[in-house]
Amino acid sequence: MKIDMLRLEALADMMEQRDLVEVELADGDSAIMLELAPPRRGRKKLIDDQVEDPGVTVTSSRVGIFLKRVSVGDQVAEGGLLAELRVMDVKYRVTSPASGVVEEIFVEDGMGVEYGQPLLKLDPGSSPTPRQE
Amino acid sequence: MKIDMLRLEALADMMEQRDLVEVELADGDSAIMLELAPPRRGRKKLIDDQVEDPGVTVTSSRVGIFLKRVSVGDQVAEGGLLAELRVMDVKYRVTSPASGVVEEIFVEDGMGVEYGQPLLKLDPGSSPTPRQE
Amino acid sequence: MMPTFRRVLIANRGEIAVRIIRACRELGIETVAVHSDVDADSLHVKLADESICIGPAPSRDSYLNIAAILSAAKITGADAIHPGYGFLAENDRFAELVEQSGFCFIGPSATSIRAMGNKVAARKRMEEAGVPVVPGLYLNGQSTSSDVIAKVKPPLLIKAAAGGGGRGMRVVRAEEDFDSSLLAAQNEAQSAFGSREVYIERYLERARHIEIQVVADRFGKTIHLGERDCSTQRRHQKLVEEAPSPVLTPELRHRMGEAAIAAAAAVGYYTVGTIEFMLTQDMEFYFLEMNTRIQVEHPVTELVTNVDLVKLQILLAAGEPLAMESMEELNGHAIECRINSEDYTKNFAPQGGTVKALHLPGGPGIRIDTHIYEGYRIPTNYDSLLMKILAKGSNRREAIIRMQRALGELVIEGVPTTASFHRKFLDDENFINGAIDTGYVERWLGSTRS
Amino acid sequence: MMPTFRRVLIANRGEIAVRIIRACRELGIETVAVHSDVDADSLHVKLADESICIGPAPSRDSYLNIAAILSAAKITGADAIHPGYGFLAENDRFAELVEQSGFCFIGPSATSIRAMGNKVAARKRMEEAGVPVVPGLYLNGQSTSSDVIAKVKPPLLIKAAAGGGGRGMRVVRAEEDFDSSLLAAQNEAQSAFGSREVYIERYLERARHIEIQVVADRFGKTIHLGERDCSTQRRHQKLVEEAPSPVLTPELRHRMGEAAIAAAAAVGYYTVGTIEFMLTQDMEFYFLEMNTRIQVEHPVTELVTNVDLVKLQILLAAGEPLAMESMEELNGHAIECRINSEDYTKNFAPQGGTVKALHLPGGPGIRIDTHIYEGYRIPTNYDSLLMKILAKGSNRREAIIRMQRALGELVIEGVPTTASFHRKFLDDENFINGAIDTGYVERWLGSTRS
Repeated sequence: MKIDMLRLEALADMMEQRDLVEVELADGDSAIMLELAPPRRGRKKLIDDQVEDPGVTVTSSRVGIFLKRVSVGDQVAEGGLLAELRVMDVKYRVTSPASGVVEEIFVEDGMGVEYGQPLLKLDPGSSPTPRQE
Repeated sequence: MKIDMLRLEALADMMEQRDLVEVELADGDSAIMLELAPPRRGRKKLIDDQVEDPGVTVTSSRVGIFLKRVSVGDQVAEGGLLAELRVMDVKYRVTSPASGVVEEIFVEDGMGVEYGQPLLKLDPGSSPTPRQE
Repeated sequence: MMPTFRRVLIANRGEIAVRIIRACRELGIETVAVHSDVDADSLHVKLADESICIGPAPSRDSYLNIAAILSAAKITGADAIHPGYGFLAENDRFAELVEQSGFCFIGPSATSIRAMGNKVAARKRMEEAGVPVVPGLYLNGQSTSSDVIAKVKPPLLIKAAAGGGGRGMRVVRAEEDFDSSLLAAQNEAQSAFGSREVYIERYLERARHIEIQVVADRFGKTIHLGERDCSTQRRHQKLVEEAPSPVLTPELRHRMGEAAIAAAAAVGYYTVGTIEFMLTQDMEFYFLEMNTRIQVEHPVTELVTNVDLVKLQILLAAGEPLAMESMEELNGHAIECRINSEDYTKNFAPQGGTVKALHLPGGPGIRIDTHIYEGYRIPTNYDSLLMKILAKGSNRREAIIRMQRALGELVIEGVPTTASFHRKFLDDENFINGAIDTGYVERWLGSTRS
Repeated sequence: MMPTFRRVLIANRGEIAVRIIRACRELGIETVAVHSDVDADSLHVKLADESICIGPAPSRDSYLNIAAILSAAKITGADAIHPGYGFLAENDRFAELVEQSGFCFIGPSATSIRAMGNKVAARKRMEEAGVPVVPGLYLNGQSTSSDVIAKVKPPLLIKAAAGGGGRGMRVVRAEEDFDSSLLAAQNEAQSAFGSREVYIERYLERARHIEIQVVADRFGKTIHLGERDCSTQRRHQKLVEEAPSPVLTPELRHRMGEAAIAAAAAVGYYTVGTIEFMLTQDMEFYFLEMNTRIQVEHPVTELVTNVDLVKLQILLAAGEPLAMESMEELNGHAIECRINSEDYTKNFAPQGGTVKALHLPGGPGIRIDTHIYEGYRIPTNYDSLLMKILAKGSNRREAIIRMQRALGELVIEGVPTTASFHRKFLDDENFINGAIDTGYVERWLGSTRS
């Protein structure tokens, strides 16, 4: 077996930069596995990992029944009605924190939601897309 | 498989430098796996600390009363009497595993010792020094 | 056993939520845990069949949030709500809303809670029912000593009727001091609260706190399960509870038990509850108040009666008739220590922290009720109770020694606890001799400090 | 309490060593733990006041090493030695040497151990004392059926007198099969052991294992503390024990208790011991053997009698007179599950491993006796018992349900345990109905496998 130390060194460098703890490469009959010692794991600067999610997730501020008032693709204005939450006999409005387009709705209409549960996601920058339903 | 010791050495060096605990390489029918022993992991520059202790420590193979039969500085031959262990009414001989000089006695004469307890230390190479008592 | 509830929502947290889950599980009832967002990793959440987050950390937004709790019960399909102790357990409005929303409230009726919640009205009700209350009377601004001394003998206590916090309060030990003390108290009451009205009651010196466990069904049958002695307390916070009391005779137990039954029956009480009494040194007892819920120290009674009070509470709430009689012979002796995350050397100040290491005592006679585990982060928003250790022995001496042994085995690292207090206090000669009263811990702390 | 011993050496390991340390601590007695080198991190070593390593891992070099144990006792200044169970607990020579070396042996006299250790002699002794033994007789090579059938009625068992392991063994269910079976057994015995001698005894079909706890002082007073039913066993290894037995009447308990007292008294027994009986389906009981030591399942009796058997054993060994009477009314119901590091799906093969995660059940009615902790490495040199979980309820039904609840809470990660067996077996209808015998677990395993 030919050990290419330079390539192994490069691999180890990359592991450290990318914060990888284990690398396995297989190429036909060849295979390489490198594992980093536990104390070294996860001690890097994690800045690059924190990819900004441009979407705005609206979570529930109450325990209640989710009543959907928009659909995916709808354009909503800041302060516009997104949904209602029925808590016992009282309905509370869920309004939009920003203007944008409804990207995803996580909860089915009429289902119960807990405090802090993600309800839907808005794309604040995007322009309206055709309705998908 | 041809074992290239030089390359293995280089690999082991790299593992230590890079703090890798496991490396596996496979190439066709050949495969190499190197795993660093757990005590070595994450303990990088401890090499200098591991001063070789040339002394021979004699431990107790019984639970009993330690009866000293040599003193620090005494020259003993291999198989010579170092101490006796009194277990209830029976005395057992503790003999020297090597010839050398008694460097240190850890237990006071007449004290109880447990199984595995270090009793005394021999310097196998050294020549006798004047008695210290 | 008949089917009771299908699914119970537990409107509480901590060890009592775990206790209720255990009871439900043994009854074959599903459980729903509610929790605030900081309690997401709490043991009651892990043990329950379902869990639901009802709000942020502050109690008023979560565990005291009635709308959120009722809504959670509706969403999760619960048919009954157990309030535990503290939080909403003695809130009559909550009990009422629970029932109005179509759930069963696992506790007494809202009416019973209300009747016992108003302390002045409760006192009147108890007097009418023949339950001894501390002798006393209200005085208006014109009253003088002659009419008082006849009714309330010294030592007596003069309290501002409108007041609190010790303002306008005087202890009178000798008859001849009454007039001057009354005048001083009235003047102080006037300046502090704008009213000369004072209330006079007998001052109970070095009294014990003795409470009687009562159990009742919805059909008018009420029994008692003996007493718990909770005289080891500091500023009304109980630290050690035991049963039986070291000072009660069988005859006194019977009389106090009968009084407790009368007190509960007077307000149409059902499920489980506790009548708290003060017991004076000359063995007279007086109604203090009723706790219309399960109590922290209920396991003490469980150990000496072999009755599971929480299961019984659930079954009685569901309408089962009570099939047992009062128990006046208690089996052995049980002691409970409340292990709080408090530093007793710093005035019992509550402490937060993470449980870094935990070793629980075990073996003969030891029961542990806790919601903590290794790695548990103790939120600072709530009650500081971490664990209840109980020791049962064939007699009081064995129970105390066993508790000391268990406290010696206990390891909780990462946060100071009252176990340090208990280890010392249980060695105190007066505690061991049972010669204490509700003020004893304060005096003991003062003497050990100096 | 009078002073007993100053310092006790515990010649054992595991949960029973921890149990004995707890008893000593409650009696104010110092403890010395002995351990093999692989047990240096064991809990009994951590809990004891002093510890001493007595040898390498193999039992014969450490826990069975009499010289090392006596020497350890001498060095550490112990005045008594507790043998626990297993290892040297029923070794009469050890008991003798302990006493000859000037220590007190916490157990019966060497003579009592010896008398009960020889099973044939013990059988004779019991017959003389009027204790029922399984009807049977020895036959020499010439015997025939006529003299046998009169004394032992079928079903009967023919066993090679010199034998074991099932060789030369025949079950005879009908009288007419006796002659042919006898001949076959004698021939088989001849070829296997070189002797035609066989032993005939009544074959006890579907019998239960019922044992009586006896307690005696050094002054001739012997009492009993009721029974334990240990019918849930596999190849003579008990898996579940309970008290009271689901099948004993008060009258039968009394008769078995009296027989057990007679058996213990016949060998001049003192401290605590157990008389094991087989109980047939027609409620006849027969002496099986005596265990002259504390038993694994002793906590079952502790829970229903409120007596600490280990403390009592120590006090009786120290010469205290017995101050209690027999108990034939047991309080509630208790069940024990033995949690072993065994894979029950692989014929209960013992497994080593490290305890990676541990969560102990708790709350009402639960007692835990264990020596394991998170991070504990289980040595494979010894018994596989990791933990005893006990559940007490007001009745058998509650105790079983409570045990199921506790098994549901138990988490032991890193090693398979018999908890998987218990979770299933406690759901079995026949177990729940108490309709089992000592062969039931094997049949159940066979039926669940297929």
